[in-house]
Amino acid sequence: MLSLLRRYPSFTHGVHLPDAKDDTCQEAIRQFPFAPVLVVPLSQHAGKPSVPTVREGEEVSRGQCIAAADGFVSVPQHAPVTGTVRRIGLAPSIAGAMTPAIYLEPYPGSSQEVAEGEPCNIDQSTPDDIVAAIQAAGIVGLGGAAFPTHVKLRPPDGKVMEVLMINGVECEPYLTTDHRVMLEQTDDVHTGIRYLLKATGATRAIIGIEANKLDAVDALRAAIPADLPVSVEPVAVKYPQGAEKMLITALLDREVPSSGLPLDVGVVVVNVATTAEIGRLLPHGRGIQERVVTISGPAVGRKGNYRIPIGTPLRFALEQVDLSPDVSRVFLGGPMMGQALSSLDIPITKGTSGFVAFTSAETRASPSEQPCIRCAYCVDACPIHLNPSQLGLLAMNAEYDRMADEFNLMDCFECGSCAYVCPSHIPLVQRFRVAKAIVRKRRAA
Amino acid sequence: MTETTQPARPPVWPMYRSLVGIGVLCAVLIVLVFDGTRPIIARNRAEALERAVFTVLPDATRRVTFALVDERRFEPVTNGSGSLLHAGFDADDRLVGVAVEAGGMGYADTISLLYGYSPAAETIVGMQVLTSKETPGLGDKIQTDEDFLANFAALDVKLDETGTTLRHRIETVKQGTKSEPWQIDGITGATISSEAIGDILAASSAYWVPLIRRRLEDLETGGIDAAP
Amino acid sequence: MPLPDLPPTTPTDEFVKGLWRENPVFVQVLGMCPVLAVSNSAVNALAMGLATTFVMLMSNLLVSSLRNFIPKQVRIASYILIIATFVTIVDYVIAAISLELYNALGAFISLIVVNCLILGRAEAFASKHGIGMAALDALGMGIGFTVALLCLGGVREILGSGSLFGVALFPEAFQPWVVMILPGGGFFTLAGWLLLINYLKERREAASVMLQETPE
Amino acid sequence: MNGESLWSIFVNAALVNNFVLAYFLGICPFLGVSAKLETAVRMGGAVMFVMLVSSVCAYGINLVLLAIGAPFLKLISFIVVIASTVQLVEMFIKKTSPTLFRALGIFLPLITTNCAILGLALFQTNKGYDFGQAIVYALGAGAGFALALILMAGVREKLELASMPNAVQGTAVALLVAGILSLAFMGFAGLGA
Amino acid sequence: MLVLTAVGALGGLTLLLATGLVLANRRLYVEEDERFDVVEDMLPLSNCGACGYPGCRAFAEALVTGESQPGKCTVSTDLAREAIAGYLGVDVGAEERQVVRLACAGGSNVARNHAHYSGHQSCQSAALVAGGGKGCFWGCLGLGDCERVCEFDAINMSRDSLPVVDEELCTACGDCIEICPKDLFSLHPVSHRLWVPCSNKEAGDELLADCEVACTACERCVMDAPPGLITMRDNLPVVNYEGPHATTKPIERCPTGAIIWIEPDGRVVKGDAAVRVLRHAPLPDAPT
Amino acid sequence: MPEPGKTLDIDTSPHLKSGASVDIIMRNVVVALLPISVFAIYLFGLAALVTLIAATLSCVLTEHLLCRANDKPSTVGDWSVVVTGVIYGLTLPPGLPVWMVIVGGVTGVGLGKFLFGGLGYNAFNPALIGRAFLQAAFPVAMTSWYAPLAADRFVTLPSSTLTLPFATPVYDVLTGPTPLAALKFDGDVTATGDLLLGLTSGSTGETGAVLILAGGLYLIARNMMNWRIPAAILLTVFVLSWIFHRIDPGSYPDPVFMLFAGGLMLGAVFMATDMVASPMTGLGCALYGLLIGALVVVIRLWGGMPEGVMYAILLANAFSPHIDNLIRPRVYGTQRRESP
Ligand SMILES: Cc1cc2nc3c(=O)[nH]c(=O)nc-3n(C[C@H](O)[C@H](O)[C@H](O)COP(=O)(O)O)c2cc1C
Ligand SMILES: Cc1cc2nc3c(=O)[nH]c(=O)nc-3n(C[C@H](O)[C@H](O)[C@H](O)COP(=O)(O)O)c2cc1C
Ligand SMILES: Cc1cc2nc3c(=O)[nH]c(=O)nc-3n(C[C@H](O)[C@H](O)[C@H](O)COP(=O)(O)O)c2cc1C
Ligand SMILES: Cc1cc2nc3c(=O)[nH]c(=O)nc-3n(C[C@H](O)[C@H](O)[C@H](O)CO)c2cc1C
Ligand code: SF4
Ligand code: SF4
Ligand code: SF4
Ligand code: SF4
Ligand code: FES
Repeated sequence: MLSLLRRYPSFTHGVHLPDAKDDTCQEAIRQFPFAPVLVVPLSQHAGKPSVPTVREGEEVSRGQCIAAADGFVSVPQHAPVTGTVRRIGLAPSIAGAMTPAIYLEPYPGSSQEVAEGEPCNIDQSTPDDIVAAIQAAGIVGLGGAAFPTHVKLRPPDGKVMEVLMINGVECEPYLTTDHRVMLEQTDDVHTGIRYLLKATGATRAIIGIEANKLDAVDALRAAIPADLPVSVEPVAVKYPQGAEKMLITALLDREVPSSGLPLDVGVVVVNVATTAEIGRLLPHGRGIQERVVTISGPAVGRKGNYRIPIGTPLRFALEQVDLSPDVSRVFLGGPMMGQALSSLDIPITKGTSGFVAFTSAETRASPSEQPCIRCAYCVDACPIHLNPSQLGLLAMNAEYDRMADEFNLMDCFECGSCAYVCPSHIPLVQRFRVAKAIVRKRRAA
Repeated sequence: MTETTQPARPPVWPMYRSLVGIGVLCAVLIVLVFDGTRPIIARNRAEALERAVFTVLPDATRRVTFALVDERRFEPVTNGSGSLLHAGFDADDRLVGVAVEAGGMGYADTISLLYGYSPAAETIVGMQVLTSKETPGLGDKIQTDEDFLANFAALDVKLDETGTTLRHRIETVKQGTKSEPWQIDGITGATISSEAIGDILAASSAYWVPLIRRRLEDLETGGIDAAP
Repeated sequence: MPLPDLPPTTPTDEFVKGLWRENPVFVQVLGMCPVLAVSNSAVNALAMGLATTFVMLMSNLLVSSLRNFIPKQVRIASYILIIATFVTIVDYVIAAISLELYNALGAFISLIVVNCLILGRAEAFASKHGIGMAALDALGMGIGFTVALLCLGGVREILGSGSLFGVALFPEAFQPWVVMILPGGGFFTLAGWLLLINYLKERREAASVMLQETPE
Repeated sequence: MNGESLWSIFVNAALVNNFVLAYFLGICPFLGVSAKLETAVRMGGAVMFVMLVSSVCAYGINLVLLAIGAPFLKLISFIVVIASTVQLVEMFIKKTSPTLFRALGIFLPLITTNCAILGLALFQTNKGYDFGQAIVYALGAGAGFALALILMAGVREKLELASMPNAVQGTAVALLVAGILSLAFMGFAGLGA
Repeated sequence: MLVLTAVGALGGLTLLLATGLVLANRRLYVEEDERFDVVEDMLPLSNCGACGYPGCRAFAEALVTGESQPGKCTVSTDLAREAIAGYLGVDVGAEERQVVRLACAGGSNVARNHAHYSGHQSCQSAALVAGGGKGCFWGCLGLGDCERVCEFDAINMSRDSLPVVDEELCTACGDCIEICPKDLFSLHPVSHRLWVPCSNKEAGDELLADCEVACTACERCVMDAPPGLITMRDNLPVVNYEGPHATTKPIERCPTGAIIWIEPDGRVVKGDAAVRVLRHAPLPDAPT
Repeated sequence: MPEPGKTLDIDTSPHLKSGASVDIIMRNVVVALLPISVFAIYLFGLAALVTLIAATLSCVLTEHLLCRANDKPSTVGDWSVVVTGVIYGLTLPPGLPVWMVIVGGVTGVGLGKFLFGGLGYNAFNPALIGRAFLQAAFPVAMTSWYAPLAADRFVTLPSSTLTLPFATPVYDVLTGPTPLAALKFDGDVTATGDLLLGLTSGSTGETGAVLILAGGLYLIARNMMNWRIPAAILLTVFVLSWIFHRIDPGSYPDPVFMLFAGGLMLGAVFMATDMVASPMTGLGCALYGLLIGALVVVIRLWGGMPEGVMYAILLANAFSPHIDNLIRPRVYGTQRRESP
């Protein structure tokens, strides 16, 4: 019995979730139409916003760079559509704020040919060339954090990248983006790995995939080019297996030090969709101007995976898939870590891996919070081995500094496992987010 | 602010003067009170002891306190320390028994008690608990329970042939199961306390009874000599 | 050190404060050991209270009259000497009055020496005030202490033995609550009194807030 | 004169007749210094130390007083000698080891004039312990005090995060916990026999 | 005889004790300024930190050493401040008293929500979920974290779920500034009476759909004010308090009352042109 | 698309919840306790029934009324107080005067739970506080045991049950000692067969060891109980008493007797496992169980009382904050930390 459960490598703790992926994992990726107006935010990534290089009224062609990177930790933006710059102004963001964006109006008659750029030839490029090309392509982590990928590939002096780890775990329920990409863009993935290996100097690559996607494992294994040091490893189905720390632990039995980076254990983790995008774009010198998005959930009529131009307003996207009039909650990302959206007017950005919409039928009145009964479910769930119960009590008493100093609050990566299992329905993660925000505020002060 | 500018070197004479002065004053006060109360307290103590001795030796009317000297011989004392015995005499100056203090661990804390031994009957003829911290209403039945106290009206402590050991060691049995004269009928609900009494008596009698029997004449004669 | 805005006090004030506002047991929570240890019956509580009051009164008087004679460096040592003297005296006097009472109170008579309350009064009050005030303070505190002890002793004796001052209150069949005479009962009873007092205070504060708010 | 075995003296002093929970000695520091675990641990150490010192002092004084025939000075000499010895020790520690002073020393003045310390001195004399027994008695009493203090501090730290009714907070809850601990310690009854 | 023994014994004991104390006092006398204790006793002992020191004791030491002035303690009464100053023989050094001001007026009666937040009822939590769902991203979420954090009861939520600061009770301790996830509080000397209770960085009349009292960045206040007093930054008027600023001129033509005058008694004066909202029912949520 | 004018709901992630909830857990505990309760009623008849009902009702009503008196919503809906009440009832001697049962229930829930802040904040097991209070207050009544399977147990109540409030109970039927008391005070060893079948006198719910284990296994299977605690307790008791029995079979009872006599099973399975008052980590729970087991053996073998499970658990409750302090899981990515 134990050996059955232990068949695939994993980490300790974590939770088992209903995965709800069947609705979309069989659906091939479909191309999306253009919305009447596309809104390209200048800040779709961690780091400095990019700077517009176009003026209002200017005509742009699809794939053209319309905003340049502002420094190293920043990426350029590319026009998702051939059309006119309607205006450059504020647009609502996922966080609820208004941030600067470029509004584009597509030409109805255009062929929407993607402009070809300067290809990055892998054999003639130095690692630095590849890093520059990745930045020029505007590539950020497509796994959700939207961290500029090229920054990760540049190790500080003295650090060696030994293993390139490709994250194809996709442990969030409902989402199947990475699954489809792995099935349909197998070669892009391997090409991307080739670029990344060269850029980082890593000696081998491991693709980690949850064991509920064995078809992707087979597909990727079958397509491994002979000269590429890649292995494809299935890992146990458990949340949050996809977090880079957990994946590294599962596959290499190494622990990323507290407040450290994967780099500290010689690893760089890149999401599989990011890798595929590198493999797809770099040979053509193109920039990222669309991405694969899962749209799923009980409130969605035509669930599936769609290749959607960046900047497509969510409202338009949802209209295309028959959103139920009874929709009550829409999340960006999966239901475990995804953000609830307050407005459907936000544009789809590079970090968007999926949308899940619930109707009011699933939105039963959230059960009222009760005191912690110290059942230790959360302790047994936390993949970081924190004590969420104690942290929750401290948070309730506003003892934020103690949380950080004595109970490793800052190591919490907000996976939500604790809140998921808590029988007292304590909003643990939410308290930790608040606490972390205040601790950061205090430490900055 | 006078204190803030205090010299680093405190005055010496006032310190001696006040401390020693107060010390002497206190000494005088204490001694006065001590001297005043001493006879009263001593009388109180003696009365209490007397009452206890006469309780455990019902026939006694007069008490003489003896001490064991050199582990061999009993000598009358007025206020000694060490192992003390109180011999009780009746109106005719005949020795009616010996009251012995004994102690040991009870349920809550040490129990100290006094018991009367009658050399003539070779039995214990009375027992009184002097101090105990046993639970009120429970363990303190060893002081209040009539049935329990009745055990000590005649508790067999006969010596065997050798004259150095008791024929039967005193023991406490479950309430209502006493069948032998050397047994104590225990108290249900205060088993521990009542067993403690039995153990204290057993240990003490095993030590004292042979001694007393051997040196009975010390007590009998000494008593008359020491009579005021 | 005279504080500039110390409110002026009256003799009545000094006397009354110990009874309620600064009650040593219920408010300051000082001198807890004898309070808990000898409050298992009302008689013991009363005797202890009176003994403590006496020691406090006498030591306050002596400290106050000697206050200009004792240098700061030997203050505490002198106070301890004085207090220990009066405690020794009380010890002998009680033994002379009644051996039974003396045995019941046990070591706690001697332990009055280290009752935090008495040293505290000598240090905080008697050493700074005249004889009259010091006496009133000691009396007030002492009576407050005694009353508090009686409150505890009363409850514990009534429940624990079914009597008050040794007089049986209930029919023969009454089942005593042994726990009340045990240490645990002491803690619980004191906690209960504190709870009651806190609760009443809270109620009064709530009521006064209501009064302030209603005119609006 | 007192024939109790050392083991039984220790167990009785530490558990069965715990100074705080059964004898009500040292309640003020018990309530005062048990809110934080760290201070409780250090205080516990300090108490054990002072108990040892005062046990030795009391043993010596008692011999002297018996020799000069002045038993009525017992109380006053105990308290004065113990208090001043501890104060000297405190000053000595302060001078020689600032670390130790910060860990334990600051509690010493708090403990010197405290029921538990004087109680220990009085009880050991009343029970007529010899020197070895007295030392073990002091160790047991100190260990029991420290144990009670530490248990109390743990519970109180836990309760600090609880949402108690206002009226309970502070001393009242400390007393409740002490009462419960005292009930629990009754389980040790009879162990020292 | 007994008396002699006793006097001898106790006399000897006290002699010894006195000698010990004398020696100890000589060897180990530590000069610590007694005024620390006295001044600490005179402080309110609320350890609020408004004086900039970690607790009242530290502040007392700073006062004694002349590092700080009694006036820095905002909690104390004037009487007590003067008493400390008198005791130490220094100047009160009173700074002008500071209070917190709230840069938002969008109560539930004038500002709309776009989405319904249903989680843990705290502004800080809500702010982390899509900004809290308020139409105006910058505006007050009205869940009262500031009211709860204020130890001095200086903040009360109005019936429109907007915090109201009682300037008398506010000690400028800064707790509300730290807690507010929208950074709406800031410290100001009480004499700053011209105030912009809005933080919306957008411009234009469309804003009014989300908040009827928003600053639309029409710049009338800039025009009406003496030159240099008000400038626009991020579509909001910024008052230059360095120069003279005691004028109600700028508020007169503000169409929404997004710039106001605060009377010494705390009463808010809006310009005649400002909309008067008499409604007290919350506005219904509305998506835009 | 959403109907016009409809707004979205927003809430924090995670947006999924496992089905667990406090009331479900507590209801399951009640279910696990049912077989024992039924067996107790079979053994002791009406006396057990009345005790259980009075215990449960007094606990539930106390909580309800206290919440009401303090203007809080009543918390009886989370069922935790029902668990407390039933367990409390199971620990009492059948035939305990009803008024005493009520006193203990009010104390347990009022003092042991409510004053500490209610569910989740009680540092000690409330049911045991009620029982410990009664044991200290009425030691005689709490150690008077009826023999099981009395012929008329389903038709008459023992005279003690309905004693007038505040009066001393009178026992008309002969009471018999529990196996542990029989051993400690009389040196009688109870037959192992009777022990295993539970046909002995004792607290209402402590005798049916097999049913207790079954209830525990049910909860463990449903992940509602930490199996380490009972396992550690029972193992410790078994090993320690086996060692002593080997050393001196004359004075120390055999390990099977130690496991099945007295309240050990009930305590180990249902009371030591009260999550509120026990440690949170696996290792912590093992240590906690070890402590309880060791205390039980020490008190039983050398203490003044025949039984020590209640005291052992209460003492271990007081230790559990320290266990949690000392034994913390090593946080991912940190060095093994020194205990503070
Ligand atoms: C300042 C900074 C520097 C970073 N440097 C690196 C890096 O050198 N190597 C790397 O793998 N990731 C780097 N990251 C990205 C993080 O490792 C990680 O990918 C990102 O925080 C999101 O991870 P998550 O989605 O697992 O939370 C960096 C992040 C920040 C904020
Ligand atoms: C709780 C948690 C779960 C995550 N799950 C996934 C996942 O399923 N798939 C994934 O690619 N990244 C996941 N991530 C992000 C990874 O940690 C890591 O940032 C990412 O794989 C880096 O690749 P990228 O920068 O290309 O996105 C997760 C992060 C966290 C904190
Ligand atoms: C609070 C309390 C106090 C007790 N006090 C005593 C006591 O003073 N003396 C005693 O022998 N047993 C005492 N016991 C122990 C029990 O009553 C014990 O079960 C009894 O001695 C043996 O019971 P049995 O004689 O009915 O078999 C006490 C128990 C408790 C809970
Ligand atoms: C496995 C388990 C055992 C429990 N045991 C007890 C118990 O012994 N005593 C008790 O009062 N409550 C018990 N409870 C219920 C609950 O935890 C208790 O009401 C809380 O201690 C009250 O805050 C138990 C609950 C569970 C899940
Ligand atoms: S949200 Fe934080 S505390 Fe909770 S399980 Fe995840 S990492 Fe642990
Ligand atoms: S899961 Fe919830 S109830 Fe259980 S210990 Fe954690 S916070 Fe407490
Ligand atoms: S001012 Fe800030 S903290 Fe106060 S209610 Fe508004 S958002 Fe919340
Ligand atoms: S617009 Fe201004 S006043 Fe209105 S809610 Fe936003 S910040 Fe507040
Ligand atoms: S009275 Fe004992 S310590 Fe205070």
